[in-house]
Amino acid sequence: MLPIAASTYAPRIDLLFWLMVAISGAIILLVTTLLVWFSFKYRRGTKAKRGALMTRFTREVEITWTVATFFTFVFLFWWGASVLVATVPIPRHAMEIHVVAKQWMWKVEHPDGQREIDALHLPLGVPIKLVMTSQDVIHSFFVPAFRVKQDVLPGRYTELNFTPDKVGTFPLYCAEYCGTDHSRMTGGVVVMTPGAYARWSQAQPQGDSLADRGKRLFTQLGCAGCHVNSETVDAPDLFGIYGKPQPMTGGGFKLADESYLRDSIMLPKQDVVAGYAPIMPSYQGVASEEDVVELIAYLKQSGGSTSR
Amino acid sequence: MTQPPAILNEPWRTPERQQVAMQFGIWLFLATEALFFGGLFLFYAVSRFTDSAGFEIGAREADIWFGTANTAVLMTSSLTMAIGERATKEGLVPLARLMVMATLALGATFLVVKGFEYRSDIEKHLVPGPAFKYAIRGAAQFWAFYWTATVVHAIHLTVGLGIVSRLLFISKEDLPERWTTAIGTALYWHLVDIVWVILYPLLYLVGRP
Amino acid sequence: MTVAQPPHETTLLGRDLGEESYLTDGTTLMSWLGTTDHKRIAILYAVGITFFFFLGGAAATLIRLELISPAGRMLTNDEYNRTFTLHGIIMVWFFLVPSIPTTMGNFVLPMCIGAREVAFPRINLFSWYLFVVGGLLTFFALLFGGVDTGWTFYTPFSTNYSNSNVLLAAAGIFVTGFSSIATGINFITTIHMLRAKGMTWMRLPLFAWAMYAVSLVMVLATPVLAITLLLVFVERAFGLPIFDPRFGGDPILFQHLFWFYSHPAVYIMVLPAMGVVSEVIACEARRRVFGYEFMVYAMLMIAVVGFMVWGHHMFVSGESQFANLVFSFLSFVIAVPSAIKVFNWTGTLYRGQIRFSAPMLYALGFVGLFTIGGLTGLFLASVPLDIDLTDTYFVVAHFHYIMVGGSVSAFFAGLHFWWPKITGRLYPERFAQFAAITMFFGFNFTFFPQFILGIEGMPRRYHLYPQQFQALNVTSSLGAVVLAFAYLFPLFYLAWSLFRGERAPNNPWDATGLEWQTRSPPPTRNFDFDPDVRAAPYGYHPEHNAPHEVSQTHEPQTP
Amino acid sequence: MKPETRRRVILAPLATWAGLMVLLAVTALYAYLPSAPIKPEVSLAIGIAKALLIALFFMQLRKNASLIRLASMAGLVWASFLFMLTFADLLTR
Repeated sequence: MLPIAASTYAPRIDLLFWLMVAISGAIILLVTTLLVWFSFKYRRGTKAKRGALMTRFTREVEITWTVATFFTFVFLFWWGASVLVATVPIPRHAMEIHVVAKQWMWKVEHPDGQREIDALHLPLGVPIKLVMTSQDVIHSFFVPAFRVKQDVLPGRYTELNFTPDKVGTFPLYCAEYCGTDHSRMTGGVVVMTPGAYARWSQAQPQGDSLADRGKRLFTQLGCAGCHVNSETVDAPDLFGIYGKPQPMTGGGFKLADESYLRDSIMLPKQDVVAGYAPIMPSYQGVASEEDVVELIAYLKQSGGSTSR
Repeated sequence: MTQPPAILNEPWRTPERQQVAMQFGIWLFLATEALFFGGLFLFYAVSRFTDSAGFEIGAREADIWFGTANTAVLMTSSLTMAIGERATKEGLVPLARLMVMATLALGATFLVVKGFEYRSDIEKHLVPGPAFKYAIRGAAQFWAFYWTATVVHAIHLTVGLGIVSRLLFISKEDLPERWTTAIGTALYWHLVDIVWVILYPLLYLVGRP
Repeated sequence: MTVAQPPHETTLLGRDLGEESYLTDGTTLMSWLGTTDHKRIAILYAVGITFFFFLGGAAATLIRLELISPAGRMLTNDEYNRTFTLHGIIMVWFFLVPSIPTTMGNFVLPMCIGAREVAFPRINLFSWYLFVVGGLLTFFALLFGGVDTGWTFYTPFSTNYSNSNVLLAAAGIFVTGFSSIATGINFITTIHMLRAKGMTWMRLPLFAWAMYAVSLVMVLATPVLAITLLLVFVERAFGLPIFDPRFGGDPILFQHLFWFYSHPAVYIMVLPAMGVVSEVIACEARRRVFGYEFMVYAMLMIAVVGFMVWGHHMFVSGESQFANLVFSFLSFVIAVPSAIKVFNWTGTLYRGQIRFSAPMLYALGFVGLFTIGGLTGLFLASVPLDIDLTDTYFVVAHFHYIMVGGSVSAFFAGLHFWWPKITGRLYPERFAQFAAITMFFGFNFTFFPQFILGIEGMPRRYHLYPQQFQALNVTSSLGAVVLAFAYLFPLFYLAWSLFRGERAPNNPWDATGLEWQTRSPPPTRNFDFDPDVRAAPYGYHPEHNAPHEVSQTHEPQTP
Repeated sequence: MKPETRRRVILAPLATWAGLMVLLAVTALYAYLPSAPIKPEVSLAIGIAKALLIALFFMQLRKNASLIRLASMAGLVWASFLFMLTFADLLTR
């Protein structure tokens, strides 16, 4: 019944699923047999033994099944929570793939430049970290075979971590209603052996990598004008800021992760670095989501300062 | 303390039960209003929490003088309503009618002052949208809350004026008998005042000076 | 069915009754549209929700027909989206939320606690007009092109990207919400202030307790729906950036506000059903309810804890993992009172004298289906399983098991149980039993395949689906045909019974409730005597064959 | 008018009103003190104090049946569920 388990923690989820089926089945069986048996045994006109039950007896029965149900459910909660907690820590060397959801298609960008629409090629056994955002409404990246689902929100990055461990093509759906062609926003996730994946990525049109495209955009959109040792404008140097906390005007620090860099590009007057004036123009509508993804890839890789 | 006689509605046998039931019903309605405005204040708390710097920049634009004046006007109208309600219960009809008229006048003053404040806000381009003064997210959120909350409150106040003016249409003779209606009207008016009293610090005292 | 009185000649609705009843107390249109009699308002509501039930049912039929073929050739994708939205909005706000409280609640609650009228009769009528105005607004919204956002109105789709009548539908639901609040306030005040002499809190029948719990939830949850719809209205109409991510708004804040109402709303739908089922099972099994106090505390706990569990709708929406765990734990905790109630209903059957009348069949159907619905809810309360199963047909099957298998079965149980009291006529028992059994099997036939579809990964709200899911979808659509028949059939024989049904005695079921101690149909002032309650409810005595006059107004005989 | 009724009808509400006006002045001034600590919390606390004054004295919650006092708190208790659990999500996102 369940689709094939194609990610490392799918078996754990299937185990929890069958445990829940077993416990629910037992309770349903218990209730239905009692219903049918009592209905049959105590139907009107039969000579079965009746008479009132002592209130002490009914109270004890009540308390036992209340406590029994409570502990069963808390046990199920604990088991589910432990499976969840096992999936939270992200393996450090995960392969980061950017996914941009747009009304009714999935646009995927691999770190070394390959671009795909409604398809995602993955090497077997490599932990994957999908960094996803949406250009318009809420979508949801759902691959039943990996047992993963994560809503993709506009204006924010959401992450999805899994490790495929079976070769094959698995269906990809959009699970959050997103408009007219919500049911057409599907695709395929192709898991290949590392060799096949390497051959596939070579065969892709040799577009330059995300970082290279980011470098070109860095000058094209005028970022270099201020951020690279300009005499006229006082702008923070972006060399190697990714992953380091930045001092904010008005005190406090903010970690310069993808979300912070994205917000600073789209709405710069938001969190201004200490000691600088909020003069940077907003790139909302100028830079698309893909451009922002490329700029951030560039900032992460080369640190954004060509002069040094 | 013997209650003055009151008009008995259908299912009730004694005025005391009817009056307690009516107040209980109105207080339940006020609980729904607390949740209604609770949802609105949740929006305020979330947007202030996510972007407090920008929020304060937007909030400084709110005019403190209009706000304080309006708060004073509304609290005074609460006073006149309270006196009017107590006077109706004591049977002091002229004082009661005077106080009800004073409450209506103060309520109208609040709306007029609000109108002037809206006009100056619009002139200062404080309506979130294409012509909005700031590009900062927090500021747009503050002013989205400002317009929604104050307009919803103004609607509640206008409905309150309608309910309070109903007391004036009761003839002088049977006004004392309708003291339960007066209590209900006063409860609603005091709620409108409480909502504004909570709104005042949220709108006007953020990030001063 | 004990036939107490010889059948009179058949004329319209009680005119030939000889004695006056609330039906003969004024027959002009104005006497109905201007009535403040809680019984007549109940019938006005019954007309309204029957219309909306079959309107929503028509949309459901369209959806099932559409899903027969994977390519879905009957409707375009936009029409399909508007059809399932219509089905959602109409069924949730215009049938399930008002169904039992406004019809049976309005009719039976005052009588079963011995009151002459609800606390605020005029507000009761005003709530019906709010329901009608809200219904018309939403009906016009759906007529002039419908809404394509789903009944959940998720932003930013509903505010910026949908070009359908979201504003009109939001206004309609906003108005109907106040009808729900007014009914809630009315019931709470009635139960607190208008109980008959001797009717202490622990002597209240469980139906009255259910109305009290559901009124608490209606009064305290609906205002948050009102503010949420108002914020969507303001953002869509005036462009104020409340939930707009481009200006820092948070779509997840909308989901928090929406589900803070919408999860308690599912308890608004199921709590009255629990009250009806407790009454019917106790009466038809001739047994005291097993653990009366536990049933009361379970209902109140569901009403209160129901407000703290809404996050399980948002496990994958980008909520923090900590919040996921908190909501998951609270969702498991609230499953306990529901489990207790199921065990207590089963316990009530023990040592009873069970008769399988139509209401009893519906009630036993409710217990079975509600158990399955509740337990599949446990799957969705556990975070890792919810990540796999949410937004698939597993969720669709889960909530249909509770809302349709549970609430609608209980609605039919109550409708048949109180039909003699409301109309003074007896419905044809054989037909009703057949309808109940057909509904049970038709329902399972329709919705059990959807559990398997969900496990296999078929997402919700899909107009086209892969070929592998077709077999189960066709099965489900076939089941829907049987279910549709099971819902339409009562419409005919109940209508027939209005004119041709036998005259109903005062207490056809020999039930102990106060409402059965007065005439059926009851006089406008409910009782010809002042009820003086001396016993707890459900004083049934299976040993000495249930003496005819078993009522709360009699001294409790030795059990 | 007897002094007793004068006290109950006019003077008691007047005293409450005076209290409200004083609190209004305090909260407005406090907001403008240049280096005053925790301004948002204090201004909100004074706002709640004013609301309590109105509820207890103008709306006579103190002299009312306990049923009514319970009803008046129900709305706030339920609203606290909404705030606490929404911020449980927001603070740990």
